[in-house]
Amino acid sequence: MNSESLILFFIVAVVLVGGALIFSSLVPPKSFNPQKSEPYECGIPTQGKTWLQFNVGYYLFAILFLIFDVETVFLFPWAVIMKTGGIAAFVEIIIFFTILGLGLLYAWKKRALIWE
Amino acid sequence: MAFDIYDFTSFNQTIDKALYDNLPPILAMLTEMVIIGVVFLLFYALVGLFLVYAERKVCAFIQNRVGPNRVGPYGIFQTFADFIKLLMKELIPINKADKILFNLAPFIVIIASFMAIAAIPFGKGLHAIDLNVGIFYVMAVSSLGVVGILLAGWSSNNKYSLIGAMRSGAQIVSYELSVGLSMVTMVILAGSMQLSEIVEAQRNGWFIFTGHVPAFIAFVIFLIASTAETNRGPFDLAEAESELTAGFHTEYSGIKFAFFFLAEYMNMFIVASIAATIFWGGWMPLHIPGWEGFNIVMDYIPPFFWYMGKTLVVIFLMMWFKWTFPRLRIDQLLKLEWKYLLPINLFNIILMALIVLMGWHF
Amino acid sequence: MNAIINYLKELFGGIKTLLTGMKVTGYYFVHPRQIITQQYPENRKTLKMFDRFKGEVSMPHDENNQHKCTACSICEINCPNGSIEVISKQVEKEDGKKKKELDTYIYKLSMCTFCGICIKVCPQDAIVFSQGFEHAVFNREKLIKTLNKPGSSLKEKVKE
Amino acid sequence: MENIITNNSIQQEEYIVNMGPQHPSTHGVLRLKISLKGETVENIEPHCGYIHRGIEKMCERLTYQQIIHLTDRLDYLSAHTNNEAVCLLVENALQIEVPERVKYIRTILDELTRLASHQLWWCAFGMDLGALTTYFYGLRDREKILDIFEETTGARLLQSFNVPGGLMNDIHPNFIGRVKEFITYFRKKLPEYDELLTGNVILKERTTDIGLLTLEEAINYGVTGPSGRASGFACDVRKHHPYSAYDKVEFKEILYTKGDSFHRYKARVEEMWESMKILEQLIDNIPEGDYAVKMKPIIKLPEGEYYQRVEAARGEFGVYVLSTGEKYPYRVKFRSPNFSNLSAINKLGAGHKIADLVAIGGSLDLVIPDIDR
Amino acid sequence: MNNEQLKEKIQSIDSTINIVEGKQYLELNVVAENLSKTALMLKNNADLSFDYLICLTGNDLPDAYSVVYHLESTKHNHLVVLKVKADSRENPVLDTVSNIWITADFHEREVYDLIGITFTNHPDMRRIFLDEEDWIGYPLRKDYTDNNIITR
Repeated sequence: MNSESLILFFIVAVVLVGGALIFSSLVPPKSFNPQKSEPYECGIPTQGKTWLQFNVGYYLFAILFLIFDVETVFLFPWAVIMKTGGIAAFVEIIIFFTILGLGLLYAWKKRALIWE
Repeated sequence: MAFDIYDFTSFNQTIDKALYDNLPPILAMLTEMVIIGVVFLLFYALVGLFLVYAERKVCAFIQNRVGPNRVGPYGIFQTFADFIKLLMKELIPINKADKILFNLAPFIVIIASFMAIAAIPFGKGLHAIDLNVGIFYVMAVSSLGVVGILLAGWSSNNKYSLIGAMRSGAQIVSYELSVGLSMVTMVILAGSMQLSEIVEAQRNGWFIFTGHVPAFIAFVIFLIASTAETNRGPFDLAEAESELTAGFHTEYSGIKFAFFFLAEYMNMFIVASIAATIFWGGWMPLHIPGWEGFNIVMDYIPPFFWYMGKTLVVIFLMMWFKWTFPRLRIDQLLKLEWKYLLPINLFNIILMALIVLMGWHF
Repeated sequence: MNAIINYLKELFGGIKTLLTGMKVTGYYFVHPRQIITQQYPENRKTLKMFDRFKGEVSMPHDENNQHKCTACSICEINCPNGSIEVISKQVEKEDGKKKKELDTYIYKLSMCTFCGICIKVCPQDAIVFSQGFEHAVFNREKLIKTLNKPGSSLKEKVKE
Repeated sequence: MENIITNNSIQQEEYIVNMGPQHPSTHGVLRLKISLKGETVENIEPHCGYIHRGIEKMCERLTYQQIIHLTDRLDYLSAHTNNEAVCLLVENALQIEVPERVKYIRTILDELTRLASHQLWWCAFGMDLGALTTYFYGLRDREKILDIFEETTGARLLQSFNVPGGLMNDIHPNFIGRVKEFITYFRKKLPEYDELLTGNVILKERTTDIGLLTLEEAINYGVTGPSGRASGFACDVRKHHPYSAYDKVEFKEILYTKGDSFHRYKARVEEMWESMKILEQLIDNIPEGDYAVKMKPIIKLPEGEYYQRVEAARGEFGVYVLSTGEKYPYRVKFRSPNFSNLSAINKLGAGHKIADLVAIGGSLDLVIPDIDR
Repeated sequence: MNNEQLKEKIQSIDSTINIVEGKQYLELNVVAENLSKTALMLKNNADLSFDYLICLTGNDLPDAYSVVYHLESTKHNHLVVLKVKADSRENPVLDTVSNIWITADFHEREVYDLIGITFTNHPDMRRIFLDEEDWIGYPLRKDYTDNNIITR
């Protein structure tokens, strides 16, 4: 099989979930109760809106992730030819890593790696 | 070597040829697709059911319990019964939930895990698609699942779910890196991203043995990071049952919940099979240099069993983690990644590059 | 340099404690003999409760269908929850004397807290704790029990 | 979307999450109303009363013997200790000297209760932190104690074994042997607890420096029991106001000074060792004698006020009785340790993360019926 | 300090306090307006330093609503009982001690909930157990009636 057939897997997965959902929404018995479709909050009616501006401390981590994830993508092609690339590839990657390592060190020292 | 008798390449080609010879090309292709689809669907469902059962048994034994033992001998049909029960449960609509996203989320988690399975080599020639960037593809596709988790948490209109989803976002964003980098380490050693070639490269010994210390470190990091990526074990912050009741899938009922559950186990299977492929030689049998008789016996065990065996061992390790450790807190999770795993990983890659450069590996 | 040593120390120290934990759980995984689960409904036959187990209040009857309750209602007075109700009747004896005798001894299991005061205060030891513990019923009314059997009478010896 | 952009005040809006009454980490029906800022807890407001049964009111209509079975239902994990408090109060008020045998047996059962309670706390604490296996190990060992209880008292949890003037029954002939067996068994199992959880780096990280309570605060909040002693509050009633046979045994009062979650954890684990020491000292020396003194069927306390304190598993349990000389008390008040311990939760939890709040709640070891009464 | 020394000491500081030798402990009776002052004195005096409020009980006595404070000093290990009666029977009001011993915060809410004594200056005077909105009456008062109370 060639890579176009990935679409097949996509379709099978969609059919699997969709079929089960349709089955499950038609066949099982239903009962109605106004409390049932309340969002669960330990049995207490929700106070205030759920979708507020939510303060999560991972903004910095997302930025760091972007940097390092792009780096990982760069690393893959290098990793493939490392065996044949010889000393030149090694030296180049050392330089690359030094820069990145300094970046990480900078973030570390700047206390960006602490979740607030 | 002796295990080459179990080569499925010719078998596949025979079927392929037979179909195309006897049917018009379009029909042949369709038949082929249906066969593969059905086979994989069955495989997917069976692995899912088995893993759920295995998890329950493993945790039961660890906890001095018997585990499921009522439905069928040793309770082996328990998960079947549970599946039917979940299928027959009402899907409860949630007030003010974002209906489209709420229903989309289970699709995404299942699609992500199902598509990842496509590229996994279960034996020589026994894989659906042998991509030349296989390892990259699996990593990319399996990490799509987090989108489903984020959507599920966000769309539920539930505060616990939202917090769970936010945690999950931070978590996956971080651990994606470590998974990738430890894979890079092994790609250096293998010199290829094609999964079948990586396995072939381990013909003379599994990477975990031939790769010296860096391979071992990479394996440990991969194990930790992939446990985190699948939202399991000590890293199950997104569900964090004692904190967020059930986290991102609090509001999901019936079969929708079952899909999240299934996807979790399938993700576990996928990362375990990747670990088995790139560290433990995939379907390659265990060879101990010098023990010729032993090696020959090992060769006659079909590669599929080798493959599943290794995968299950890794899965067992992950279950063992889960049932031993307390959960980490979100900031500790990030600390572990950014202050321990990432620097060690970077260092490890250089070490591995050095070893490959000097030809120190076996 | 010190920082790096500390860093490594922390790392390996941490890993070591994790492995100790895994050792414990691993030990139990490979020792299925340590399993303590009781297969409850299956082991019903062999399941033996302790003699003193406070299952439910019961009134032992001997082979002549006789009990020891004189309907003095001390248990009823002492019960903190009002779960005992002693209904007595006046019976005319052969010698013409009227005597109080037990008519029905009602025990509301649903209200009992098993404090054991009734059994401790009973002057005749007419009631005891029996060892039945399967109290689940489909209807709450079934938990209101009559302890004296139909047609039972007072034991002769106690009468004196 | 428009709404979010234009409405600036939305940032000030509190993100309120209810933890409980139906929540895995509250060990009962306690409701904590938490204001969040991201993951950080800003303010905790406990709402109790979900199982308020009016026990104090009920006691006003019950005789002293009948009160005892209600005290079981306060802190059901230290049922025996609570029973004992009422009995001691009655005995002290009537100036009845109970036989030595009763004192010894009561003390042994006290310590077994404490062990059982701490075991359950240990497993629940592990579970709060996400280590689910601890739950089964703890329960497995607790089962042995419950069996001992069941054999002697007839009940596993709510024993009501004490009566004013002594005990319901004499101990079962197997009792001493079983307790000894348990001690040897548990001395082997307790180190496993340490291996699995105490030493674990994740637990240490999760609990160290979390929920700090200084000595002054502990006293001010009235946080007693192991939680208070972790802050250095020497509040062990067994040591400072000995009752029953506690003046005859040697034991350490576990005191730490730091007062964080980890030391509250540690204090309890160490107390288990101490409890076993006490058991070992007493179990071989139970004197012969009666198991109860004869009491009048109707107990009337002389007019006046009485207060009796005992050390339950979670702290100081007190009974206050105002008697008018009737057979019913005029007023009964139970000073439940958890009620005071709960009041410190805002102090402990504010500023930490949700996960820490769960750890703090676990380390305080709250039993909700005791709070609500 | 034993009870006698304690009595002398307290008497020497504030002679208005009526000290009674109780069954177990010294009982200090103070009038409602002196409560805050006395409580503060008991806590802050170096020789007394009653820093630990063990128990706070509200009582519905036949003549008045009263509150009983069991106080202990963790430094000197002595214990007294402080008693105070609310002036009014219709609208019992007392000063709070929650600014002196924080643990009184919850206990006073409990007393308010069950006996109905209002504490002034309390930071959060709401019911603690019963429903704020729809519970009528104060259950621990002697005249409280409810259909479910079993009377013998």
